[in-house]
Amino acid sequence: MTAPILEVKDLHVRFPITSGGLLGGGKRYLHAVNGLSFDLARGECLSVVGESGCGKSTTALAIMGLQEPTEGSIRFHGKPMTGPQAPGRMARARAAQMVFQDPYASLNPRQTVWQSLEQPLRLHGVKDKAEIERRISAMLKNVGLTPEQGKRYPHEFSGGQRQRIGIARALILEPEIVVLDEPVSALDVSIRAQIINLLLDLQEKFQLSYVMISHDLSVVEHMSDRVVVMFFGQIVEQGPWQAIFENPQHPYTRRLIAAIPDPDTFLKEDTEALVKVLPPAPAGYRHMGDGSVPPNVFEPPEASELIDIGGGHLVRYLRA
Amino acid sequence: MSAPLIEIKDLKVDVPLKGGKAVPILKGVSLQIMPGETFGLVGESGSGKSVTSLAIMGLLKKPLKATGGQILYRGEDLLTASKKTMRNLRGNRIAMIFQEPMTALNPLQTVGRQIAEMFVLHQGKSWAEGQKLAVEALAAVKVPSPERRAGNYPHQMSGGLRQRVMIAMALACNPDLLIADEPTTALDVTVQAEVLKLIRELCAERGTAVLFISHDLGVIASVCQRVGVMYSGVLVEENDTRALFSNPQHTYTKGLLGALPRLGSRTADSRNRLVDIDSIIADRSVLTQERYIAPRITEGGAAQ
Amino acid sequence: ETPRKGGTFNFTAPYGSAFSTLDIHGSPNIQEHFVTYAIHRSLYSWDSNNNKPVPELAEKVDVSEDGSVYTFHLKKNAVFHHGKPLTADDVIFTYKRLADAKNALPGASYINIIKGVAEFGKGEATEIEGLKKIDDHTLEVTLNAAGNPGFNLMESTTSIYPSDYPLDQQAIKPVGLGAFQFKEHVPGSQVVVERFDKYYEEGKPYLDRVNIIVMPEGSARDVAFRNKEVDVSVLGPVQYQAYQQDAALKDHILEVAETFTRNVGFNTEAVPALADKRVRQAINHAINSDLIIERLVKGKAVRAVSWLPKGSPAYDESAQPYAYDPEKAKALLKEAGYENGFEFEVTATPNESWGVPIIEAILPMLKQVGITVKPKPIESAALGSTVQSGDFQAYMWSNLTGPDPLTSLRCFWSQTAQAACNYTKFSNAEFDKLYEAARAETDEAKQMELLKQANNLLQEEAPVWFFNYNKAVMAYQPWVHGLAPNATELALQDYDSIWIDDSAPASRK
Amino acid sequence: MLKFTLRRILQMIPTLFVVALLIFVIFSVVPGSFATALFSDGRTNADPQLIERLNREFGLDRPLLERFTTYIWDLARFDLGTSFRTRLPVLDMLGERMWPSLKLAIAAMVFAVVIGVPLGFMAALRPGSLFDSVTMIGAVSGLSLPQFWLGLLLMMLFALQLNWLPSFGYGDGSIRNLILPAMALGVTPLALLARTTRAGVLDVINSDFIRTAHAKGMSESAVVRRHVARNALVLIVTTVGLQFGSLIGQAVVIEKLFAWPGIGSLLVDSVAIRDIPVVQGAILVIVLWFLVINTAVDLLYAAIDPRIKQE
Amino acid sequence: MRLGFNLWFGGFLTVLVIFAGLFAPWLAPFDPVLDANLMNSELPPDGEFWFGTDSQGRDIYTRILYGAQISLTVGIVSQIINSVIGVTLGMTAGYWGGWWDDLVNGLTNVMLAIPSLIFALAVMAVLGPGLPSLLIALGFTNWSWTCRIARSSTLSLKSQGYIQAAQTLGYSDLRIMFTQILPNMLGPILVMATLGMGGAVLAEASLSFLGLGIQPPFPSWGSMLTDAREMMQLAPWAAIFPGLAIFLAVLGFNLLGDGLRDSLDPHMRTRKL
Ligand SMILES: Nc1ncnc2c1ncn2[C@@H]1O[C@H](COP(=O)(O)OP(=O)(O)OP(=O)(O)O)[C@@H](O)[C@H]1O
Ligand SMILES: Nc1ncnc2c1ncn2[C@@H]1O[C@H](COP(=O)(O)OP(=O)(O)OP(=O)(O)O)[C@@H](O)[C@H]1O
Ligand SMILES: [Mg+2]
Ligand SMILES: [Mg+2]
Repeated sequence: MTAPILEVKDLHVRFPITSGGLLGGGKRYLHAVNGLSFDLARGECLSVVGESGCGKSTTALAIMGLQEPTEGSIRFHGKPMTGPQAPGRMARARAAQMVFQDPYASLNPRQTVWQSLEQPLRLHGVKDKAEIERRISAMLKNVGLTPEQGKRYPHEFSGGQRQRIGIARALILEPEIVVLDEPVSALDVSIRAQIINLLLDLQEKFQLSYVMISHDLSVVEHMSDRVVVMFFGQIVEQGPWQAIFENPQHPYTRRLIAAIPDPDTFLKEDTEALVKVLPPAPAGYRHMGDGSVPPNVFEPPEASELIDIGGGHLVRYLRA
Repeated sequence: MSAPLIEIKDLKVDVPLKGGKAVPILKGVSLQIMPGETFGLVGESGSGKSVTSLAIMGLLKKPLKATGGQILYRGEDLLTASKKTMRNLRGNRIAMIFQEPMTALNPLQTVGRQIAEMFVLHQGKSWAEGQKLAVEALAAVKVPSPERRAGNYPHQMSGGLRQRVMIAMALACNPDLLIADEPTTALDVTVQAEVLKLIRELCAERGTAVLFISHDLGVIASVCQRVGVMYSGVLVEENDTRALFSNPQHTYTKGLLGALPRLGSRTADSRNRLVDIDSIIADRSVLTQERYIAPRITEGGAAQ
Repeated sequence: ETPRKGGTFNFTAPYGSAFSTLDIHGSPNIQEHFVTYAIHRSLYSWDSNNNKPVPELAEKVDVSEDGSVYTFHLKKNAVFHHGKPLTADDVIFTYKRLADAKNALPGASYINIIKGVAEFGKGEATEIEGLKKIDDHTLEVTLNAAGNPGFNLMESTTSIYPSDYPLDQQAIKPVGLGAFQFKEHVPGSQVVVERFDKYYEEGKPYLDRVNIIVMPEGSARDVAFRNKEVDVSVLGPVQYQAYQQDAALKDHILEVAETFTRNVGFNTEAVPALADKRVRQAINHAINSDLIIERLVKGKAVRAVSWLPKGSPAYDESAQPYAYDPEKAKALLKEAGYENGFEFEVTATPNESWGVPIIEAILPMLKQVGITVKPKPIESAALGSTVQSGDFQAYMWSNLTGPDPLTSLRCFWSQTAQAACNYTKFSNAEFDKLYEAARAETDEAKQMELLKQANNLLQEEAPVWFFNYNKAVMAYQPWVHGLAPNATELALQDYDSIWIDDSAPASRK
Repeated sequence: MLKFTLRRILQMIPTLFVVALLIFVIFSVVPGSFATALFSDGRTNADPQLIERLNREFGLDRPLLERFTTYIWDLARFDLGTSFRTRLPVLDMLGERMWPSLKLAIAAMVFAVVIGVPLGFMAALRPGSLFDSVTMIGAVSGLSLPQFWLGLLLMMLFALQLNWLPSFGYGDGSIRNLILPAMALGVTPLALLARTTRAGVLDVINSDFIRTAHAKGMSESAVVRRHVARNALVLIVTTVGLQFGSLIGQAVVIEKLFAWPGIGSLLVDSVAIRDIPVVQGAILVIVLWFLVINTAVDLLYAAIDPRIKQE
Repeated sequence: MRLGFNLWFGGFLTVLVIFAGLFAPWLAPFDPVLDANLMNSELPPDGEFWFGTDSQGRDIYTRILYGAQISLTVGIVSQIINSVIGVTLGMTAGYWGGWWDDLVNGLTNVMLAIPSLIFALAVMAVLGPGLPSLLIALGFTNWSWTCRIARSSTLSLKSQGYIQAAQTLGYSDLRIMFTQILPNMLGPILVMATLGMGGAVLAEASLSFLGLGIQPPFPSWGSMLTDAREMMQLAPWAAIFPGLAIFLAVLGFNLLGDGLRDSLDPHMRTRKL
């Protein structure tokens, strides 16, 4: 196996919350991400799933350098991306780019599509007019837009088209990693399919590595090579997609999968069968809760271990 | 053979413009909901699902105007009914829950009081009695420690709990019809599953018919007996849920189903490409011409 | 006609929106002195009819040969409102309070003509050397130099306080020797005083009660006066004009030329052109002062001739003001080499009678002879310090020029500092000679003659543009009698001489 | 709640401190001093010795830092110093002026609330109607009126022409004297209230929970009574509070015009004669008033809106 | 419908004021300063003096036309200063957060606590009357609302995808602020500035009234009104016309501001004015 291009090690993010106390004294910390570790290989799509508020976006922002981690390291090709040796924004920009959830908020309403693509190129030293022209046209074609449409402003596009523009912008600097934060959850079902297809096509075409954040397990199953299930800032289960979907071990993962309103599941009428039989925990360990009780986010989580149950399939257990 | 609870006949809703012209929003929608039946309405954003539901409630706001057709509730046309009649129906016989449980509740009143209001309004109960009944209603939607929760303000509750409060409120007077407009879109998947289950069970228990609106086919499949697909103000296909999912007729429905990544459909080495409607049909405008309304199969087996 | 006894007199206090204090030693403002005149008495008082200070609290005053020692035989029947009779101790007590530098009271500058005040003030002496109590009713006052102390010791800020009454109470419930005793103070509204039965002047006062009502806004006074709610009203220019045209009002107007000279002083150093006497004369000729007085000041002023005002003992009745003569002005400018004009700024406050509006009016007039004037507005509070520091090209001000002509003309003596009152840094050998001679002269008539010459010389030299002397105007209701034309400040009236007749409204009788 | 209150009160201290510092700095560089201002009316001839003495007496000759520390130290003990002019404690002088100021502010606010809120409410219930348009044009006109011009016009009409009301002054403190200045001062908050009330009510009317209320089958009037009014109150209370808090400061011009013996006219008069302790005291009182009212509004807000109490 | 009215009527009034100010030398029958003839003082309106004359015998109509220049200068310049200060502080505070944000917030709170008229009064007392002082006094004391709006706009824009995208694309903070954030909050800032212009014109009048206005003899509406106060009864026209001019100009700015707000962002709340 080749060396991973992105390594996240023991990532912690805590947000100071000011409340209580006279003069707003007493500070509490919200533990958003607690000791996250994973890596990403070239050309791979790694999905991070989990419920709202479990720290998915925070992780994404940390990878993008938009959120300084409280602890831990993020390495790109073995070089640190965080801490004192972190590269500047410019260098980071060529390593990783991001596609955002809300296609309406992710484009500057006062810039034409062309401008949004041209500015980063110029910023990164592409000065030649013809070259800029060529690269933008090619990129627009790649995402299924015409170069003529580039002269328009974002409000003249539909949600799906905007998401395409967002993708074009993410790819214009030819990054190796693209972080997708819920790239399709704001889109209509029919348009969702187009974007998913497009993302898969582009991944193949440019050998991109994706970190995809989503709470929609059916999309995750469709797109990812490996899946990370997060609960309350922690990875509770991680593994190749088949392992996760066909052989979920953690009660929370099972709960998530059972909750997917998949037409087929309901039409087959064997709902919730999955949840019932839980394979026993390894000796000396016990299962964690299934996530139906919300944890206290102001305390660090209970000590637990991530155990490899074979084939890169990791599951978190509490010590018995 | 029972009569439909609600029968919408050729409903037209427009936004009138200056100079006599109008933008059509609903272009002649017809559908029927039987007593106790759960009817799903799917369709992309802006297709007119919410407008249809608001028309039933008589809550169409300013620019929107019902310009044709009928909405018959037990034979009475709601479009021409008096304000008083509508007030007595609303909440009492036809109740509604909305998409955003965060904003659909009055932030300044306890949820108990907001539920109690239903009993005060429609059953002539006093506020004190109403409060008691509200606690019961909360218990009915499986809110833990309902007495305490009744005294909570909406902001003190999670999204799922709030949506339960909405359901408790809607079902307070045992309505004949519950209109649920995307009741779970704002919720997490696991919470969504619980709320859907609740709606399903409570309505089955009480024999309440449901008009369930969603753009999520999975959700529709999990609660509805019959599904209507809307596209651009037109009901383009209607069928029993099973039939619709297994054998879609309309191009748009086909596209919709094909676009959905289905759990378990991916095999170890390949994934089937999702269907892109635009690749099936070049000119979307013809979609509104096509219509497939399957006949209802009643218990007797006879087509209606 | 014999004065009628009794009644209430509604007086208006026009110079502020409140009485800032009732401890009269603390305030140099006229506004508070309206209260003083009812409640307090100083050693001297101003005789409005004869334009001179006269002893008030003394039956008799003996003056030493050299004119520097005054012996006051205090009135034996003068009694403070709280019952204590006046003694020499009260005068000493009062003056010591004023003299104490720590108190920094404005009255201090008036009593420092008394020997030893400076030393006492600095704390170098425990007593004021020049004050000697002979007995309870006899006080010997030694001055630093010969001269009439009346001008100084008549000031309200030197009112005599009782020595046995707590000073902090004077601001709340003042006690004095006046004809009226304090009744109540409604802050921002009015002070009420009532007849004091043990007042030392036989038969006075006539009135039972005086309400001194705060009314700073001219229009407010106007309304109240026309509604017969108040008995007197100090008139501004606009009202003066209106009242003169009103048949019902025009017969009850009291006017007097006050001892203020409005002028524009020139800085001969900052603007070279102004150093030339001919230019300054040209300015005086180029401005149609009479027109401005008529139109802007609505006739409520008397055309100024020179520095000393009408009513000053040294005023020259025969002198004529500068004639309005633009041609002559042009000729003078040409002679001085400024036919192409020049430019200067006039620092002025917003005051309607001696501020920016006047400068705006002279602006087109001077433009006609080629001089460009620019008004430079300044807040009233900053005018004094600006002028004293010489930081101006020209300034407009209204200066007190009476009642003592010697004091007034001192302001043009070259030895007087700019910060004191020689604002234009006037220096003229001839003037100095006249002034010094006058100062040394003990014969009053001769002294006045010298001062007259000096004043005429000033007119010729024109260190300022002589604009006007303020004309104070007070309207009074027909039933009011006993008002006097006080040239130091018309609105300061001896309430004890005022009486009202039967035609007064019922509420007032 | 108590803790919340206490915290809000403590939070005012730094603001007050900075305000105190700011006005101290501003008025230590202002040209002219009380002593020189005394002689500016030309009625008294300037006496450099007296000026010096006065300055020494007032401590104006001491170093700035020393003056500031004494000033702050005195402030901390609620001692605002002594007026240069009257030699009375500033606190007493302000105390005297407080009631007229409050009276004027209250009257103006009552005028504004009694007329502005119903107008705004009715306009919001009929958006786009003639009534709405007229009210809103009236409101924007009210905001565009120079207050003292309005005061002048009111004076001309009601005092000079019709002779119904006294044109100036505090009089004996009767309502008659209060009416005109209160109207002139109240017009701005009135217009503002009409606008914010309308906006607030419209906001509430268009919110989801009102749709819920309609879906419950409530009558229009019941919806307005039970749901719209209380929720709109939050915004109205805020606006009323903010306006009331700043009204004393805004009243300066009206107080001067109507010769009203309030804090504002005291402030302007004191600035004019450089009676700095009074100026500082008056500004601090005005600021304190603003802060206290704002805090009170926040507390009230918390009482009305359960969402606030939490934090 | 009303939206349109606000915009066009406000625009019309504003253009009228601008027109009057720009073309005063051609429109005015007299010189505003030098054509003063005391013989003509306080004449009522007639064919020669349309709005009558003031106490100095100057044509009020002429002076109102020229006064528009002052009002416009005061309105525009003071609002430019306010906007620059407010936007700079608010945008940087919102963007960087941290201690800088706390500092700016504290400062804003202080500025809000001191009524701006009183603050301006104090500044004018220090600087002395005159146009430059007035511009400073009004320009440096009214930025707090702009600052708050800039800050809250920045905060909400900051979480927008395109700002984050710009960061990930390597834009520097300043570049983001100036090319991404600033253009997108110009709308509300412009609205604030337009409404602020009206406020500045009113404040100028108030300060004139308190004796701290514009440098005479050049006319400002506020000082004309103040001068006229003394002759209310004899020459009411001298008070009515300048007051009307102020009213209409401020109304113009306010309507324009409202109209802009309605058309730029129908949801922007009624804030200060
Ligand atoms: N800037 C911040 N300051 C304080 N708390 C924050 C901040 N950003 C995120 N959080 C908190 O951190 C936790 C994780 O947030 P995050 O946005 O990463 O969740 P998420 O998994 O992306 O959720 P969603 O699916 O709703 O987007 C949440 O509880 C959130 O409230
Ligand atoms: N108040 C309104 N004024 C004008 N047009 C409206 C209004 N409300 C809805 N519409 C239009 O009516 C159409 C149908 O809207 P509707 O809300 O019913 O869609 P929907 O199917 O519920 O969509 P979504 O899934 O986004 O809720 C849309 O095109 C919408 O733009
Ligand atoms: Mg997220
Ligand atoms: Mg909808």
